[in-house]
Amino acid sequence: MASVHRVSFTQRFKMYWVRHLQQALASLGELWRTPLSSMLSIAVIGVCLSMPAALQLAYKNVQRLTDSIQSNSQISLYLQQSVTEKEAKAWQLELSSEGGVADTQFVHRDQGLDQLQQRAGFGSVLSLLEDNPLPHVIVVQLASSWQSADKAEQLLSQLAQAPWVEQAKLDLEWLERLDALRAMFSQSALFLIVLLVAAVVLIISNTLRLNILSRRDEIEVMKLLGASSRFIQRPFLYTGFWIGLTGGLLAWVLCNLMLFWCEYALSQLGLAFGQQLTLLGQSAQEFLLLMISALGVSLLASWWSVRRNIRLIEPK
Amino acid sequence: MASVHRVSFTQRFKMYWVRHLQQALASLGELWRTPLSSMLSIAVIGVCLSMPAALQLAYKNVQRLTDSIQSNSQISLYLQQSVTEKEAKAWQLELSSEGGVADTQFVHRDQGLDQLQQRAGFGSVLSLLEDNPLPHVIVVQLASSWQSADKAEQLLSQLAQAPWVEQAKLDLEWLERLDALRAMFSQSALFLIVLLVAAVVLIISNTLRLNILSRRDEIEVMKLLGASSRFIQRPFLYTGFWIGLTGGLLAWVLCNLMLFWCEYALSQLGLAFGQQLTLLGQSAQEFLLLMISALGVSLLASWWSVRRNIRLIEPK
Amino acid sequence: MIRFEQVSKVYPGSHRALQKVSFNLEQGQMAFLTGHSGAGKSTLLKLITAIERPSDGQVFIGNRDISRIKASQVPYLRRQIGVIFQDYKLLNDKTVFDNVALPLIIDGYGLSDITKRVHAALDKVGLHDKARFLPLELSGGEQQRVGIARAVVNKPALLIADEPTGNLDQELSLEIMRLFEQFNQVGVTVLIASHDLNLIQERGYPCLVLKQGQLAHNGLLREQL
Amino acid sequence: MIRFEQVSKVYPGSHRALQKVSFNLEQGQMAFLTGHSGAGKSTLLKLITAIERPSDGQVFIGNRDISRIKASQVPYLRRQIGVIFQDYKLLNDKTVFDNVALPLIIDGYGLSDITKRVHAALDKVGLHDKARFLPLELSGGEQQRVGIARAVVNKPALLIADEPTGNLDQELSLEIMRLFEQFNQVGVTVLIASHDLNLIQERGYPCLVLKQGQLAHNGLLREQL
Ligand SMILES: Nc1ncnc2c1ncn2[C@@H]1O[C@H](COP(=O)(O)OP(=O)(O)OP(=O)(O)O)[C@@H](O)[C@H]1O
Ligand SMILES: Nc1ncnc2c1ncn2[C@@H]1O[C@H](COP(=O)(O)OP(=O)(O)OP(=O)(O)O)[C@@H](O)[C@H]1O
Ligand SMILES: [Mg+2]
Ligand SMILES: [Mg+2]
Repeated sequence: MASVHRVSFTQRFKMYWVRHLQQALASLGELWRTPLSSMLSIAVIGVCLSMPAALQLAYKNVQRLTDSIQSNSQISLYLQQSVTEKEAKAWQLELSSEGGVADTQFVHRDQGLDQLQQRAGFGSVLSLLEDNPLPHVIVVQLASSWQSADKAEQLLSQLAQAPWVEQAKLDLEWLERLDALRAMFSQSALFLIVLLVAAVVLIISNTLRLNILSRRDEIEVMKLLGASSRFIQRPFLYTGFWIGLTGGLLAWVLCNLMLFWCEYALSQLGLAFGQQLTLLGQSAQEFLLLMISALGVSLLASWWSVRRNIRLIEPK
Repeated sequence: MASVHRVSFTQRFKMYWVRHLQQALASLGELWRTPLSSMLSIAVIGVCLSMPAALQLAYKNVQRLTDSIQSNSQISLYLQQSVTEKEAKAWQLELSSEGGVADTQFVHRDQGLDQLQQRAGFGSVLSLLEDNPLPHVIVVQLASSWQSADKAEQLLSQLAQAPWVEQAKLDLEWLERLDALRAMFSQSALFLIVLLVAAVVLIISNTLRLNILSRRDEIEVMKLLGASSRFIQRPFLYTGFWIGLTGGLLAWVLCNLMLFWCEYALSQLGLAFGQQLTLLGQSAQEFLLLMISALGVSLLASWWSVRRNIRLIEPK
Repeated sequence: MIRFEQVSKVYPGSHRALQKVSFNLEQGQMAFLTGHSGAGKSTLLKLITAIERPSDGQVFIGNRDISRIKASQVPYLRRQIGVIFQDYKLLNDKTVFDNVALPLIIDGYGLSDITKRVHAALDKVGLHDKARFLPLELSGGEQQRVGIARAVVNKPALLIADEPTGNLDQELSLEIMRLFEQFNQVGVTVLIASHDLNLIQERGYPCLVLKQGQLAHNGLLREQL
Repeated sequence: MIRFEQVSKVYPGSHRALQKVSFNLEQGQMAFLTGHSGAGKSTLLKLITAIERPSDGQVFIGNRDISRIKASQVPYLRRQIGVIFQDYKLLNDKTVFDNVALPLIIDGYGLSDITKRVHAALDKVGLHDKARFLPLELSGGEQQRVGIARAVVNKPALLIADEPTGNLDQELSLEIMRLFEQFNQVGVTVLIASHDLNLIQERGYPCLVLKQGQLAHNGLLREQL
């Protein structure tokens, strides 16, 4: 059976792409025509996507912070009172080459007293002392590979056995607390990210579902006129694409606003603490990752929802 | 002009309420028939409402924490070395009756040394001392009305002038930092709450808009058959009511889950810090407030959206 | 009952759909409205139910000028008129029963009343056994009859029908006409738009003939089309 | 072109809408399909366009058995058939032009081709000046003619019409019939469901008569109803 006139293949191929472009622009126009509803979807998706991005940034910054704290984690060796400065410095040299030791620092007993005096409330008290009661101290900086709680403790007990050492101290609790905090943070962040991505999927697929339902008649007629499912699906997929794209961009903007706000807040806090804190921003790769995942998630969600819902509409 | 048969007024009145009930149940059934979409709206609204509730809880807990810290804010008076225990205790009595002073505590110099020894790293060092270099200390607890930074400072300088006092110390910076933190927290919380409530309004009104659009034909026919706008609006308003109610309940559940999680996290952290922390939960009034605002916001949003969108649908 | 006085209707961006149409239909009368496709029949009927407002002139329904009726009054007007629409306007997700019950529900009838009246109306159009069907499960003619049942279930004082037999075969058309006549006999005013000249000419009812928006004839029809 | 072999159709929860219907319509033939309301006319046409599947028997369109056609093949089948629906099935938010252009867009025609063909089709049904209107701004008969224009714009080899003149007056009906005859003369197979016996009897075309789902007559019609 053949129709009276048919379209040539090249014509059909050309028109395929023309239609693609038309449908892409039309679905953009459609979003534009119902600004409230589309802005809402985009806003919700932007907010939902900005959270994982913000969490990732936060994680990055916390990581850096804990790294810098951990890389500051050190063992203080309080030497015997009898140890002279010379002996101490000689031993310091020896120590430097030992495994797990990144750096060593010699603190003279007088320097130690100065530091102690600067601590709150002791200044005037300690200045009343005639003799310096403090010993020399060697501060051992741990190598980065030795900064886990176990390994640090191992090194500690090893160093404590040295004959020069009166007492060896490691702020181990801090390490443990930090590890606990970090694990908790990354766990809850992961949980939140999974939740939020699920929300994005649900919201996009629901938006498209309602979109499809409100154009039920049109889809029915298109099917009656012989439009293939793919042809009918395309405008909705483009809608999903645009929502994903703009939602991703919005997420990026929001994320940077949050960063900006946090930096301001930190700078205010920093003033009170007399310290200057800066934050790491989003790298180009991370921006790209955000956009790709926004698009990927929204296209997948759209595809799933559109296929499912268009299949349900059958002409009667 | 009169119809051939008309309905009596009492009949009409009775049926008015019967219809009300029917429409309320029907719109609940409607939500049940499209579980995905309604669960989604409810979930989004629940999440959005849970945040302000959680923030309020957090604020309450932070408030309590800062209160307890502030109420612990104290001035330490380091007495002259020459002051004896007896003299000091006499003066302590005098101080107690002074304005701005809530409580005083005498710390013996030996007690002070013990405390100092417990601080990290000084234990063994100070035990080497022959003489206790520390003076007696009187700790002055500030009255709650004197705990602002200005007033505390005023009291400090006043006490510092006393002849027995070698040095007076107030941890003023802490107070300032806490104030800054608290202001920042409440500011951003307010901002977030406004944003989230706006999101709830938008989401509910959009949900109802799409709901109305997908029943456009039905509304048109109802109008043609002489249904009043109020009659047509009612099922949608009930939908808004149910969404608000369930969304509010969900928010409450989520809020308590968060509280539970935070308590667990704090208890874990507390283990590391060797302290036991508890959190304040939601009071019955706060639960009621949450439900009322959830219902209020959703009913207002529904009413606005429904009126606006139903008016736009006119039979042709 | 229905009185048009120099009524014109101009749709935006269109020519005049109705031009200075005047006529009077007494209470309890029955009349036909005919004319070519696009002559303005549906427009005239839409003016009666306030779906459209006249651009000029006045429309009286039962001595009340509805040409500038307030929007809040429109529902009360419509509840007193039974309308059969050219495109049925049934709710596709409600059963035939629920569709026919709609005007009664809107008017606040009791449940037992509703059941009784709906079944009576469905009986009259021969669809008693289809009460539990959805409109899309019915044939075109059956859907049209559901629309007719819905229009008469409320026993309105005024019945308006737009092409009520367009999808019905001759036998059924005659039956429906007889139904309208029965209503007319108990005092209901009936106005029927139709292009089915056979149906109109056989009966002795007056006929309004529209030609391009103008009233070309008002009275008995004897082959003047 | 169309061949039914012992086709039955039972709708779920309903009696048999079609019972063992067999007939054959040669390529290039024109035929009518008639019967009472609910006799199964629309059902028969829905089987041809695979909107419904037969419960039993086989339906051949151009030597191809479509009774168990794959869902992915249905669009290609439908693109080769021009269908006029009983309830028009126009898109109310698209202009008349866009409605008529739809089959061409789906078939991948070029833009200039589309413009040319759509205007030609609208010309044929006398709606050239309504191209920019929305369907709801047209009278019932005009909407029906838009549906006819859309069905023929694609110049399909098979044309199927369900009650194409239900809302048209006699003159317009005759004109549309002449249009169908023109198509038939250039080789298009045409099948028209109608209850308008006047229209059918005047012409010398074969007629399928359905009675409660059964084929009661197949051939020329001479007052046997
Ligand atoms: N909403 C509208 N906007 C613009 N023009 C309209 C509108 N409704 C109808 N028209 C035009 O007004 C004229 C009269 O339309 P109407 O529906 O009254 O005709 P009719 O007599 O009912 O025809 P039919 O028998 O085909 O139903 C037509 O030309 C139509 O195109
Ligand atoms: N989807 C469906 N589900 C159940 N029953 C149906 C369905 N469609 C049609 N029917 C029934 O099948 C019978 C035949 O319907 P069909 O639409 O084929 O009639 P028709 O000959 O086109 O009538 P008309 O002239 O009134 O349009 C009717 O009794 C109808 O109620
Ligand atoms: Mg009309
Ligand atoms: Mg039919």
